[in-house]
Amino acid sequence: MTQNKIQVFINGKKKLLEKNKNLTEVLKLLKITKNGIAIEINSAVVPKSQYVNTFIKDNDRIEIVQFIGGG
Amino acid sequence: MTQNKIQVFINGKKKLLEKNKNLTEVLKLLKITKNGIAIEINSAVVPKSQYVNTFIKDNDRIEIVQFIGGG
Amino acid sequence: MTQNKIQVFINGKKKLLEKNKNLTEVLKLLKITKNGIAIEINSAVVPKSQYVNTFIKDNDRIEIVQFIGGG
Amino acid sequence: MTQNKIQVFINGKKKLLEKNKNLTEVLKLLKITKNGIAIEINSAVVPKSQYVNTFIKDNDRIEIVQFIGGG
Amino acid sequence: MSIEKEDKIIIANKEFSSRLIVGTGKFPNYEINRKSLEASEAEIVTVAIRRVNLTDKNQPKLTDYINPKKYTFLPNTAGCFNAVEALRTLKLAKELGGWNLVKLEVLADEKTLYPNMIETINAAEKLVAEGFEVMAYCNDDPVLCKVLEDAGCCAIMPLGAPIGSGLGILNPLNIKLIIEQSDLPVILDAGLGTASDASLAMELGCDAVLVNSAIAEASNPILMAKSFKNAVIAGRQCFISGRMRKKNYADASSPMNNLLTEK
Amino acid sequence: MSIEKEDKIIIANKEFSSRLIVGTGKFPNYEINRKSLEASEAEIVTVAIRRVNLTDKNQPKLTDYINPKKYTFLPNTAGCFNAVEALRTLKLAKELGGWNLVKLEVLADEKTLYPNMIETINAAEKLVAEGFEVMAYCNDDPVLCKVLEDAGCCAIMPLGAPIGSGLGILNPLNIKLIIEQSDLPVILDAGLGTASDASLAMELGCDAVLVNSAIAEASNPILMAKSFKNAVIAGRQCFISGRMRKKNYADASSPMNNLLTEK
Amino acid sequence: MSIEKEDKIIIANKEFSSRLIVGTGKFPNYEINRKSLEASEAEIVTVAIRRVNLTDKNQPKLTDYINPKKYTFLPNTAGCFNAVEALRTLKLAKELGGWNLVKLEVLADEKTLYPNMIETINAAEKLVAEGFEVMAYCNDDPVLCKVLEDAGCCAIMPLGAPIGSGLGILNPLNIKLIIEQSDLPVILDAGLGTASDASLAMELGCDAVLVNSAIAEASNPILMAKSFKNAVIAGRQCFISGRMRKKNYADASSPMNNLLTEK
Amino acid sequence: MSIEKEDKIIIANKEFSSRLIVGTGKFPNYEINRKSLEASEAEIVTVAIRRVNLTDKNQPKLTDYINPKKYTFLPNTAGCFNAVEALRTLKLAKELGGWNLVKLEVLADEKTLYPNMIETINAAEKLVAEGFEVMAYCNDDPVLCKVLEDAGCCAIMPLGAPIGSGLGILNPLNIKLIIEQSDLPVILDAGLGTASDASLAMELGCDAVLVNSAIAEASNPILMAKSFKNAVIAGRQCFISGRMRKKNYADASSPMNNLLTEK
Repeated sequence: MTQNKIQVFINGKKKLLEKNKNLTEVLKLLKITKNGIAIEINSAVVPKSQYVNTFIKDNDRIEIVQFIGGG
Repeated sequence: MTQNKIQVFINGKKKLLEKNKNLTEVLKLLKITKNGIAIEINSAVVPKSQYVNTFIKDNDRIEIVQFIGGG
Repeated sequence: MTQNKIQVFINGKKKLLEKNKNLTEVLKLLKITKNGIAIEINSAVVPKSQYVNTFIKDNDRIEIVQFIGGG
Repeated sequence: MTQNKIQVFINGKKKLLEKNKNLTEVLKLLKITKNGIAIEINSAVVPKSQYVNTFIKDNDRIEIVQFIGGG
Repeated sequence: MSIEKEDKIIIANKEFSSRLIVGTGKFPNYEINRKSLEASEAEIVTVAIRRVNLTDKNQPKLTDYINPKKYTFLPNTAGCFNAVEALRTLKLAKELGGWNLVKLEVLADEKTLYPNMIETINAAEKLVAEGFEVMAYCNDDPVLCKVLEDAGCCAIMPLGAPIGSGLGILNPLNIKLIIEQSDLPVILDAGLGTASDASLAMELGCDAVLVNSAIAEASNPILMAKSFKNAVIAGRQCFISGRMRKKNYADASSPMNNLLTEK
Repeated sequence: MSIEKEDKIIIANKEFSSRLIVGTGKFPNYEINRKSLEASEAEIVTVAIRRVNLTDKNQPKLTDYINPKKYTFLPNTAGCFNAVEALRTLKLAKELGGWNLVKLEVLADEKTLYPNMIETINAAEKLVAEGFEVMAYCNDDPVLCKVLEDAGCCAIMPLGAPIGSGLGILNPLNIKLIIEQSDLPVILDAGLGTASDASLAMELGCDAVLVNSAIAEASNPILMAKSFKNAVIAGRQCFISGRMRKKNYADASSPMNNLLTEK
Repeated sequence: MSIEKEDKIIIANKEFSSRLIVGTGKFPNYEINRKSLEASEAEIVTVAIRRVNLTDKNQPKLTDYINPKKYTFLPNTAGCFNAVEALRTLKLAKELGGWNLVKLEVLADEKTLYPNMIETINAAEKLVAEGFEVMAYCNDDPVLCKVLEDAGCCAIMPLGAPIGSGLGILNPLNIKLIIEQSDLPVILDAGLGTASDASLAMELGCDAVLVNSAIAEASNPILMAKSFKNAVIAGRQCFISGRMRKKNYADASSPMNNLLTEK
Repeated sequence: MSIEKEDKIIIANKEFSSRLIVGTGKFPNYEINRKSLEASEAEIVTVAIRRVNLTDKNQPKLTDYINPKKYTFLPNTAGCFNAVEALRTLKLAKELGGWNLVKLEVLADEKTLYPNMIETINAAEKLVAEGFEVMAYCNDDPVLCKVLEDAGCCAIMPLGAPIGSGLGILNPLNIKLIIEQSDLPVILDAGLGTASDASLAMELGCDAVLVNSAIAEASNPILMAKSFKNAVIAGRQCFISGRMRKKNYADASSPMNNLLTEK
């Protein structure tokens, strides 16, 4: 894989990202707005307040979730 | 039984009455008001309008009924 | 219909027979043995003993029945 | 308690015994035959073969059981 | 615009909003009867015809508590064991209030209080001929219910269980068969004990239910009357809504995909 | 002064007027879901947590139709098969809306969707330790329900029948035993198919019921939601009113004396 | 000395050891019918009367497989929809085998195959007058069953469920009421689907049961015939033995004292 | 060649002809117990372990009436409320008769006598590790029954209803699910009250049933034992024969063609 790229898993799918991106940037990239979602990296929840300070590392497993209908 | 009396059954009970009484008089005697009741003599209904013209005969079976609670 | 024939109904089906046939002859004609059957003509049972004396008339309704499986 | 006696519990009931008695002697004392029973001392089963070598100590909890009707 | 508004029941060409008919027997007193009736929001009440008490005329009168102008009185023939008695009783009822709409009830015995269907059919024919609108209490045999329908009754009232037993609907299949075949309102009469019994009756497709003992014998008759009111509405709505299909295995309410844990 | 006004249910120190909890799965669409929810007059709704769809972001969002400010969201752990998954899921739910009140649901297999009670108990302890208010979906074994109660759950949610089966309450005796022993709200979860099923649950003494498939899969979900609303009220009122005693023989609703025909 | 030895059933003054009556319809063929009948150890079989097939006389004959000398043939009137047809049919049956003992069955419609009770009563009276011993297929209304009894029938045969439905006994209470009131043998006819259905019928107090479809339509009719034989014996023995009282709570089978763990 | 001959049940590699296991509790006396056991033709009996009565040694002994050489004794742990007690009890049982085959029964409380499944699983693992062949009394939760199976038990014994209640099988669906998933013999334990209950259990597919109270508490225990023997055979045969399909409408047993009355 090229020098300046990292590989991560977002909602189970493999993705290549630039190095040194924080969560806020990743969301912008994915065109996903902050509200109505929650994020977990490597099974640990990341509070919204920390998105900007949370930098994605190689092989991070990112989960972005929301509420849907359920019984 | 004395000359001027007749024997009738009112609601199954034996009663002695003066001769030549009509239903209106009998009701007065029994202290029963016309409304909320119906009367049958010898299994035939007597309309309220006919009470005054209906004279009780010896051995008449008179039934005086009303509505009560029922399922 | 021809002079010397009569029309009858056997088990609901129209049939032409010679005149003056008795039940025994009719059974022989139909190749049906006496045992295990019962016969009714015009809704009246005919005892086996009477087959030979029972002559079929025009328009007779003959029913020949047996036992079959039933609940 | 007197010098040469020990206190034990047999089927939950307090009993005084001579010192240095083995299980076989205790059973004789209780007039209980070996067959159809099993014995536990302090929650450990004692095989029949070991009754004679098993000496009762002070405060031993002895359970003598049998089969009875049960669902 | 709610279904209740429109979903009327029509009996003998009269339209009613409530599908709960209430009996007036067995209540602790007429005052509780009155309050329970109000709570039930029923429009039709069954009543019995009995001899006036000649010795004590000050006994409370049903009609002092329940106004025949406000409620449709449905005179019954409870206590009659043949057609002649039923006919006599209902002629008196007609004289009493000019009612044509009656509940025919010809009983066979006091142990079961089951209808004598032969006498009931017999009486129904006579009553219809005399111009009565006959709602007939009957057993749950679809065949004989059809005979009553053909005799000109205006409503079929099969029993769910013995009168006053509170056992519910003993044979739902028969009730269903009666409903399927019938062009008349089918009103479940007798045996209902709880709200769920009433709801089930309506879910089977009954047009209405008649309840008496279950309300009158409750510890709190007034609240129980509300309960039955709501149960009948619930059951009716359930019937109209079309229930889900039963399944013998589970079927997830939450999607089983897009899980966190999927690869 | 009606009973409904006062008869609140308290879950985790929060007071609710409605005893009907509605699931949000399986509806034809969120619009019908929203309307059905309004019709049900429920105050609590269960919701699931799932991955955002990254490829199609224009899919409708639950929260655009059902307002978390207006309804108490009850995040569930449907789809979780062990304590770890359940814990992860509910921590995300907490982050999503700051909810502490959650529905724990640890499933054993997809065929029955029955709870894995050992993992459920295990997860309940962890969640309680983390400060969650845990409403636990469970089987109908009174013994294990008691263990969940002792583990600090705030509500016991025994199943009536497999999730989405619509078979009703398969073992009413167990439900009754759970209610008798429990100091917590007992909420019948899973299996209800009709209004009478919901009514029966309440008559047994359940404090509330949770319904999803029966409403979502009805031909008319909105009307069915009303039906369940009324059924739950009816059943609750029936329970409080104290039902009549069942009898094996008849008991006349109309007096059998003072008959015309008496001598 | 076993109960079976002595516990005979008497119908029309004839004594039978077996309380299982078997129908002969619907079997794959007469050979399987014969073997099933032997396996069932029944002594009475129902048979139908039908037109001889004039076009194909080589069709197998029932009587070639099932010997009227060995089994008591019970001719039925299945397919008759009124008294006249029933009477005609049974007169032919009498001519066929000299039987007086007959099963009266006057049907109302093909959908339910329920009896037309009015025609059945009517026919029963005529048949009794003609010297027949009438076993009457009837509905489960105790009142009309009593009428049949008074009409001089020799056995009452109420249905458990629609003929051939295999639904079991839909209304056990009615069957119980019929048994309680009846001086005649009560034989459950129609609807039984499994061994436990037959056993339950006998436990309710029925004197015998009639089974056809449940045996004939089983994957293995011969073994199913054995099953019903044993089920009827089991149910009869259970009824005579006097069942334990039901309890709503547990009652230990093993003593709860003299435990190891007691102090 | 009859099915009974071949259709053996295998438990812990031992073959048995009878599918009825009988408990020895609650009988009026050991003599009636012995006779009932003979009548039942059972091969396995459950027995309890209790303290010898030191004050009255002349009490009758179970083993004087029921011969351990003739019957397979199945020692139970009734009265044990945790794994430790159960283990102690069964080690004594082993010493008593050298038995490895045991019935594990860890109870939760005296009111329901329901199993404490967590302790039961716990105890099962310990007992299996100690070389016991464990038949486990359990609730009817398929999930936990599977855990017991995985723990190495040799038979699963789900309850039908509370011990000694005679209520029958409260949740047939769960029993069916347990049977479908299980590679072990499934033996219905507890709650059966009548022959038809036992027959139903076998029809569901149970490999055997355990009965105690229903026989011991019958007015005539010996005859009731025969009844259950026959019921179990009937139910087993019914299961193997493959029952007819249920239908919601009638299906004539006698052909509806070739009628007299046809044109």
